[in-house]
Amino acid sequence: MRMLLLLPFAVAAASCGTAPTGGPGRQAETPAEMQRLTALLQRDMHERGQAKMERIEQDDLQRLCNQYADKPPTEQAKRMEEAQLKAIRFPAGSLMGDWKSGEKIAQSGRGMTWSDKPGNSGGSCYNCHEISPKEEAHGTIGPSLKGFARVRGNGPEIQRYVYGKIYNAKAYNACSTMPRFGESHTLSEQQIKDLTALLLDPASPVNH
Amino acid sequence: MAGPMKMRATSQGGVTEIRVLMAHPMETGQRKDASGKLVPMHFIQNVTVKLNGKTVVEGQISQAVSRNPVFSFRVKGGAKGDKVEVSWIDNQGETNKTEATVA
Amino acid sequence: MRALAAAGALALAGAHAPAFAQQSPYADYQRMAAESAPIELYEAGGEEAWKKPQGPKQVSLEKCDLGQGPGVVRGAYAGLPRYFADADRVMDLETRLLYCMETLQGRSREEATKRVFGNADQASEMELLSAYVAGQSHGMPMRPGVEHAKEKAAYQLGRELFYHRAGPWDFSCASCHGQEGLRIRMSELPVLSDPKHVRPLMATWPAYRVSTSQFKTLQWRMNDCYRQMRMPEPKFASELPVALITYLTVNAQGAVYRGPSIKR
Amino acid sequence: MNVVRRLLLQGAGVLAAGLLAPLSALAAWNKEAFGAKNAADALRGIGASGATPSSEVVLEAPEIAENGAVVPIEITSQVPGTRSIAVVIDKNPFPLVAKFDFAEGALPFVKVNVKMGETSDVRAIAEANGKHYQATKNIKVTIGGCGG
Repeated sequence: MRMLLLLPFAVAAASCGTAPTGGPGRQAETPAEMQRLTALLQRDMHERGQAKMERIEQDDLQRLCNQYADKPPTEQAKRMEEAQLKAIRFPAGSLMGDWKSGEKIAQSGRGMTWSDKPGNSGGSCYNCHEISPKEEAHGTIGPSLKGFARVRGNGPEIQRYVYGKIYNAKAYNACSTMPRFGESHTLSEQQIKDLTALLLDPASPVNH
Repeated sequence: MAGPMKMRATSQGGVTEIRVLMAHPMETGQRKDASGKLVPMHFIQNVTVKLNGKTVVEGQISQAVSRNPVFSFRVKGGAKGDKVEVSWIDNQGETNKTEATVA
Repeated sequence: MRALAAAGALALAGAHAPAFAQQSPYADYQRMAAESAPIELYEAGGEEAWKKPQGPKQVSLEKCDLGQGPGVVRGAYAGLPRYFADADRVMDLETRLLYCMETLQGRSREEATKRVFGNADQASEMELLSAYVAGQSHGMPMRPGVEHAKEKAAYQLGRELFYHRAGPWDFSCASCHGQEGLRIRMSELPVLSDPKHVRPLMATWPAYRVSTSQFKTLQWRMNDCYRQMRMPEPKFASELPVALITYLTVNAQGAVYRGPSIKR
Repeated sequence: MNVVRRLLLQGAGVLAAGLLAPLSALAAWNKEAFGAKNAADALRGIGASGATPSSEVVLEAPEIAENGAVVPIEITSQVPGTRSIAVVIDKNPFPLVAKFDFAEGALPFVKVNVKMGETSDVRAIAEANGKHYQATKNIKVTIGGCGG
């Protein structure tokens, strides 16, 4: 059904190479450009399901990261991280939940999209991280978390760090790729505790 | 819902390769629709390939063949201009068939 | 026209196969799945839709100018997106098809866009038309418009949008598609600013998605990335998806179009 | 969207099966074998219990599938006198997926896309002169993409 007639084109195409290629990569957005892009998104999108139009609006952190192409000056990054850290609501008492529930939350890539019902979100953790050695189909966008507690232990300080990092990764690295799962109301306090246990509980397969 | 078929039969080096596409949902009976209702089993059960009117392949298949099935078969000989016919029957009694000329 | 084909069956099957990076654990899978995808069903449906009189004017799309002159389908997809003087804007295939539905067939935008994306039971008219028109550029080098000021502006806008972080998860397109050698789950992530990655990709859309058994268009794909970015939905045929598609296609220019093909 | 509806409906009229040439008794749908819920019963159902492993049955398939909804497989039998080829996927809820009978003139070859619920052994079983020969390949079904 396909025609061999087209082969000459294929040969011709092998020797291309004018015009812009990959483009200059990421550039900083000036405040004016940022405003223009936000206005364009406002004009050219519509809300659907739980994905409301206010999701287009930039917060201070997004503005900073867009303005500096994810590499803000150290001082500003530090101030931003402090502000984000201050907004984390750490629960009282133990931060360790149930690692088995944590594994389910880590597996689920659902939640927060226009095709998901509100609530009941997963953490999409395996999309980016190696976690339990039993799950081979893991992403590599984030670092491997295999054996996480083996080197770090599971004391109160590391619990607080893991809980805080999941709640708001930007408190530790202003322009991190990782979403702010607590701050964005994606995951509940209990869900973040369960994920903390997945990484830190000695019984979790992560630490086997 | 079941639908059209597409087929091509190409002869090369004394072998005719028959590639046939069938629009068919191949429902397993385990899928739920948007309203949460189970979609009834609906799948092709029998596929018959004929060369110049003579049956050369008879296939029985289950709901585990992928949606919109694509099959390739090979027959010996088959000169340009020969007629290939492929037909199917599903578990709900629907049928379809298509013909092609060997190229 | 297709009847002219005299190639061997193997060559024919291979025609749909995308060239994937060999290091991908899915390379064999993708090659074999591409060879056995039911794409001709959609192309045939699209040809029928193209020739069917519709709308208040009861005419077909056969006089639609996709950039190579009224009615020229062969090679048209490989020249898109591009600037169209009659509409005074840059258009991708879907936007141009909608323009022809409105202007030639006299259909309202509302009616013509009521169901642009179909489902597994029933493909949409736009999906079928995309399959047909794209298939008619098979084997041709992709040459989107890069000269006109509005083409340059669309490219620039697409690039800016590509890197713009927003939404509850602070994502941009580049969060997943900006760095070499990364995977999401087991799937390799193509770097969409890099011609080496984006060429094989753009050369194979629109595509049959094996995971849902549906034929999908590029505007659908842009929308699905925004969905995964937890953002609202882009409006069909608006400047937003057209700019992104322009950015990606220009990055891929020179690639030989080998679609429609398959995707996960 | 009439076009589409028509496209999807055309030619798919519900005809009495008798309007098409009747299938031979051999190829009538084997309800018992297709209804079997484990590989052993499925094999018994097609009379292929105790098939001999054979390198003359060639099963080409990807080692790892990006999605279980479409797994392409290709089977060629080089066993002289091959009359049929069957496909059994051990871990599917109903393991018997297909059986193709070849008459004089057909080559013992078939290519088909199958669904797999999970990682499993896939068997290709060729029948020749009343004996069964088998090739087995493990195909891994994984999760690709962002999920959801």
